Amino acid sequence: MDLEEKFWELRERREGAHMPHVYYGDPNEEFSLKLIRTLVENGADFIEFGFPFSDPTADGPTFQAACERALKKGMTPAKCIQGIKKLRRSGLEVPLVVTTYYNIPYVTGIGTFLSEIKKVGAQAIIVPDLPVEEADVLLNEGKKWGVHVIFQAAPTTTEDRLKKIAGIASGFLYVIGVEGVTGARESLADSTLKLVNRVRKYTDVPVLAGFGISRREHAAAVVSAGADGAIAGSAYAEIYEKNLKNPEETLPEIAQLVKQIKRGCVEGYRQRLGNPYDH
Amino acid sequence: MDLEEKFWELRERREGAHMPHVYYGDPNEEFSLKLIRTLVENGADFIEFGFPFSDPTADGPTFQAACERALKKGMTPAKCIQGIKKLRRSGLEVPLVVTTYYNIPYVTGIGTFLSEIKKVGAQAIIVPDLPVEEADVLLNEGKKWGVHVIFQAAPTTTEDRLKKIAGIASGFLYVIGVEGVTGARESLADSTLKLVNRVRKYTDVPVLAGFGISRREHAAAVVSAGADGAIAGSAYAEIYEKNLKNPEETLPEIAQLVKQIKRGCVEGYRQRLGNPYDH
Amino acid sequence: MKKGRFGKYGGQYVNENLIPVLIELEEAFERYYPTPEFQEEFKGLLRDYGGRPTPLYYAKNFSKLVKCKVYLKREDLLCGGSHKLNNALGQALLAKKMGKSRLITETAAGQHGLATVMAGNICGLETEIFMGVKDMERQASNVKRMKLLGAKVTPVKSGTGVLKDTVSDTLREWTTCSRTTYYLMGSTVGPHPFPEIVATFQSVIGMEIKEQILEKEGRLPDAILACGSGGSNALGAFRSFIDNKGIRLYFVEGGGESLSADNSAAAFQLGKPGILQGALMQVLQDEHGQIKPSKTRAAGLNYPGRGPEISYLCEIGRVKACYAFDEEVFEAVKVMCRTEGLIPALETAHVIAYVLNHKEEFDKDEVIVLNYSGRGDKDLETITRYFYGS
Amino acid sequence: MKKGRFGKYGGQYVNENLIPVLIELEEAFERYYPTPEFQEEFKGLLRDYGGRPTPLYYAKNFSKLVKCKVYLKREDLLCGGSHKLNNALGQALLAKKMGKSRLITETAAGQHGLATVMAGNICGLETEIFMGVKDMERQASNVKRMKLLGAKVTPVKSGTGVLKDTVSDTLREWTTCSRTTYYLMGSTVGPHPFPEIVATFQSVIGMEIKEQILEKEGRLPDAILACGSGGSNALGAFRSFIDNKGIRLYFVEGGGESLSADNSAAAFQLGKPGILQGALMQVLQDEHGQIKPSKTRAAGLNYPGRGPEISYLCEIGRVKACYAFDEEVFEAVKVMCRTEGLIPALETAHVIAYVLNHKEEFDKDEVIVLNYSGRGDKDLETITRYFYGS
Ligand SMILES: Cc1ncc(COP(=O)(O)O)c(C=O)c1O
Ligand SMILES: Cc1ncc(COP(=O)(O)O)c(C=O)c1O
Repeated sequence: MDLEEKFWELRERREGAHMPHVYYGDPNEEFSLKLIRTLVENGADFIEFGFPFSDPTADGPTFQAACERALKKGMTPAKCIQGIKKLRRSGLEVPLVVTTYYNIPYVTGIGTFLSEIKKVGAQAIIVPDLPVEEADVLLNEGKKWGVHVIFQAAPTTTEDRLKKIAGIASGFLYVIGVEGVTGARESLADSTLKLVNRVRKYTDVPVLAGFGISRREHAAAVVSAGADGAIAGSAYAEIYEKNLKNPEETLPEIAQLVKQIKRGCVEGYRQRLGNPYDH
Repeated sequence: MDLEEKFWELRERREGAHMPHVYYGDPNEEFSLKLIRTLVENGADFIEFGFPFSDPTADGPTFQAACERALKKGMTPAKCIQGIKKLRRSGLEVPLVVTTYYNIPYVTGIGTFLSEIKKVGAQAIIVPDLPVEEADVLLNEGKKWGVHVIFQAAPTTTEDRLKKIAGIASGFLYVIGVEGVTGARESLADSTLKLVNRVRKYTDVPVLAGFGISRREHAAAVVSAGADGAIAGSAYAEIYEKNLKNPEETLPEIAQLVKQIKRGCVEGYRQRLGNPYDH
Repeated sequence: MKKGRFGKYGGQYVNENLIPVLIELEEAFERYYPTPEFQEEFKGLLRDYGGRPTPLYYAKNFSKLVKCKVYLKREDLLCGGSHKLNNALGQALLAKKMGKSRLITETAAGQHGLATVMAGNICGLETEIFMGVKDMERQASNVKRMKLLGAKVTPVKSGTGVLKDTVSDTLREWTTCSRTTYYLMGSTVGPHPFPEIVATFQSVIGMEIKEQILEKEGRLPDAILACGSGGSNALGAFRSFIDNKGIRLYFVEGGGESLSADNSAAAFQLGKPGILQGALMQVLQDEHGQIKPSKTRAAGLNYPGRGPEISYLCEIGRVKACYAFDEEVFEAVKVMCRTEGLIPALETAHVIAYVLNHKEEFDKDEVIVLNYSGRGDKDLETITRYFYGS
Repeated sequence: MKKGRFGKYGGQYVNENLIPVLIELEEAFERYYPTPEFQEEFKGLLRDYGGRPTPLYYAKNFSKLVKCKVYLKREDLLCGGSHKLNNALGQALLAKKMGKSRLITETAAGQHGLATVMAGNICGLETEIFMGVKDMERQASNVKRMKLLGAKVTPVKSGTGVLKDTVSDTLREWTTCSRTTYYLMGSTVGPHPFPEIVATFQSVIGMEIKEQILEKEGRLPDAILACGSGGSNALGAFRSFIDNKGIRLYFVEGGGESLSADNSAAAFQLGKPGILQGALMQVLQDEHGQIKPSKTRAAGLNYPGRGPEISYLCEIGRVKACYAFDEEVFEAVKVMCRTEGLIPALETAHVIAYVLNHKEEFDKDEVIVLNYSGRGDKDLETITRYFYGS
């Protein structure tokens, strides 16, 4: 299923989208596969499928540790691609968005990398260390291979650049809610809400808000403020990393959380429909 | 007894002179008094009576330690003067030559210091850190109070300076046998013998050779080479410092050594009389 | 060449949060740096606080060994003990002009951290230094210095606790506070405009070499050699001479124990182009694109990346990429001690080792300049332990 | 004034063995020092090896505290980290001209020992350094440096194992080998001609101050301050200004813990004229003329004597004799760290402490120069232990 289709379906159902972010292979492949299935079965509409990288500069301590564990266990980009293939073979239908740092596709060759992830069934790519200014090659290859290139907007992004980012956004736009890196946070920064509104002025492309979302109310707040959905990642990793020997035991708790956050996305969407700022 | 008289007497007896050097108060006053008496009873013709100083730069490790011990026990110049007084009262007759570093008479006042040591019965003074160039005050006061100022000549002393030193020598001239500081040595440096001969060219004042003399043969050698006697100091201290708890127990051994060295002085003198270089 | 690019190298590979501050930084640098006020203040501080010009010393005794005329550019005499202050002072002044109230940076050998807190104190800016836990142990005396000078020193435990991890953490920290805080990059690495800014501030080294060698020899040198990882002291020394093709330039990186797997920091020998911490550059990495940790006894060379400009200059052959092994480096320390009475930093000793072990590359009529990037006080423990075991 | 005398102070109070070599030394100094060859070689080394001229730095932040204009004469930037090299290079060159093959000296803080082995290596002379066992512990890092540079470091156990005992032992050693060996005296102490030679070699400091302050301020300073024990850095700074009576000169000695018995090194406060180690000078001593050990946390100020020239200048009132206590000194270290990013040597911190605690002596229109004699790397352990307990 492509991204547009999914967003269409969600609009029909009057629901905000929820995209959990997972680093594949942490602490091992089988768990990641189970985790993704659990997330999807309990409400995830998209999966942000992270290829672990040795130096994830946009990630906080939780995801740094996740990458480190996965790499220590021998995770490679090729195995990640195999992982996507397995998920698709086992019938997973939600759109898959690959996230990785730029060096990973760079050493493989951008075109080759995109063609490979496309072939196994990914729909889009997020490269957190690739701003629009450096993205020509990725954009061209993305068009060629039919992979959406997802850009991010941040609280520090100036109006000029926001316009530019909005202008080339395809699939959806990733709104970084905070000045900071990934990681679950107690309270949702005001800046997320403001930024969602700022972005809305420039584009109709769906907007997903991420960074710091770990609770139902967070999701509800960003969606009601105008986002089309919410992204959460470290919040899930924080659950299973407490029981790395038997991470499967934490899947019920994770299922609970994804249900909650998805519920927040739905509530936020319904609130928004009664909201004069909604368009 | 004055120095001239003593040397006259020794010449009459056809003996080289022996002057032991002692730091007074090491390890305590009573021992020093006994030590001096022992030395004199067993052959010493003069006593070099050292006033301990905190920084004896011309002394080797043995005498440094001696000064340190004496000062730690509370030795002072005043007590040293009292010591001389005691020796004279108890009937000691040999000439006493005070040795001390220049700061000791300097802080008392040179004149006062000389008058005091003269009064208690010392005949001469050696100040090892006072070369002729700095000695005007000491010389004047020495004349005034009737205290001989003993100068030293060293292997490094140039011909010019040797002449000058010989010219103002009074009492006797102290020949430093080695390029170095006080301390017993195994073999007697050739340089002692050479220097004794060099000095002889310029003066008839008696010459005592010191530094490094610790055996009968040393004494015999320097006296036969032309010196009028030999000085030994650290060699004695090395004996009693091995038994600082009961230094008195070492007095017999010290008595033996002083006898030996005195015997060397006598032998050397008799050899010299048959020596063509003797004048 | 595109702005921020040296050939294909360079760029701005950072998360969106940092792009605006990088743009602000580039504008500020272009606005303030050329002004007479900035130049006067910067040069005044380099002179009166830093001790510039540093001497160009004809090392007669050492030259006899090498059998050509060797000059040492004495950056060890710069205040703080290495070339790092040139850059730290320049950027601290810039931070002040930009209205920032706080400096953050990372450090490995501690030399850059030290230079940063010195510059920060001069400019009245707070300083926080991120340092890998392993480096904090190895360079304990520099940690003491930084703390004494009032810096907050924050240990970095992630990864293997060395420079690479520390740069990542400093970038993360900067993401949270870039409005008030200036990241004072320590070498010619990181996203544009850092490589350009750092090289510009360091280029005073080469300008002085040119003037001094002309005065002493009446001609330019035949070769200039520098050690490096990011490349700041090397580019500082080389920049004035790059267009003068007759002058050979040598860049000596940390060979570590051997060139076999994971025992080296020789990225030009063992790495390939890749993106790390904001820039495309020559990087030690595995076949999947995961960055490999580097290894060398010289903390300041222990970085898997080579800055964009030096990556480019080596790629096109303008600069010769060389290396020296740890063992050779310690021997070189001893040689410099004995011949010239100078204890070099382990980093600096790489260039000394290279010259000693490649005498045949230098003709007896030649005049060569070693950029003597720092003194060895910080490495004293390591060096004496190597030679005397304690 | 008689040659070798400053008023009544000075002279040559050494055993006869040493007099000839002192005469030889005086002649050699008078013969070689004024020649253009010597001057060129000496000045060339000071410039290219040592890093002269050292800067005169207007310490803006520190000045705000003192409330007058304070310049620092940056001898800490001289190669080796203190003013000691000025003298060591000069005398090593002289030793070479005299045909000696070996240098011996004593050291307390290790700074002079370090400078001596550096100069020795440059001149191709062997070096042996005598150092008190206590000082070897306190200044362990400098011991490592000296050994690494190839010096033989001989522990001195006599007395209390500090500087005074070490000077005595070096004099004794010299007595045994003065024909081949040069005693490279470390300060303006000892028998003539050492005080004159050392002051002459150090006077480059004041000559530079004069030129630099005229360039910066268009006028001479109102006051110059220096720390000291023997007095070499102070005389080096003062000599160019002594005839200029309008310029106040301050000499700050080690106050130690307090001025009460045996807790201080303040010889001008507690001592009197006396003869120690070759010269008549101001000395800490008891009423019997026994020299007292001095006490201060600054190893380089821990000497009971004040050199003949500084003794004289203080006696006639041309120089004001001052002191600072250990506690004030550590606080001064911190102030200099925070205001100017510089860690001073504990010795140097005495002059900083004096200024901080006597602000009222300096008018707000005044320009004063502190001779910043050395950097604090050697004292890092002591300082951090003082502030952080470990
Ligand atoms: C003395 C010294 N030299 C060289 C370097 C390497 O840095 P760069 O490559 O930026 O010159 C360092 C880094 O800490 C250093 O301390
Ligand atoms: C940094 C520093 N300053 C001052 C001194 C004191 O010596 P002087 O009185 O000869 O200047 C020393 C001696 O070691 C020193 O190391």
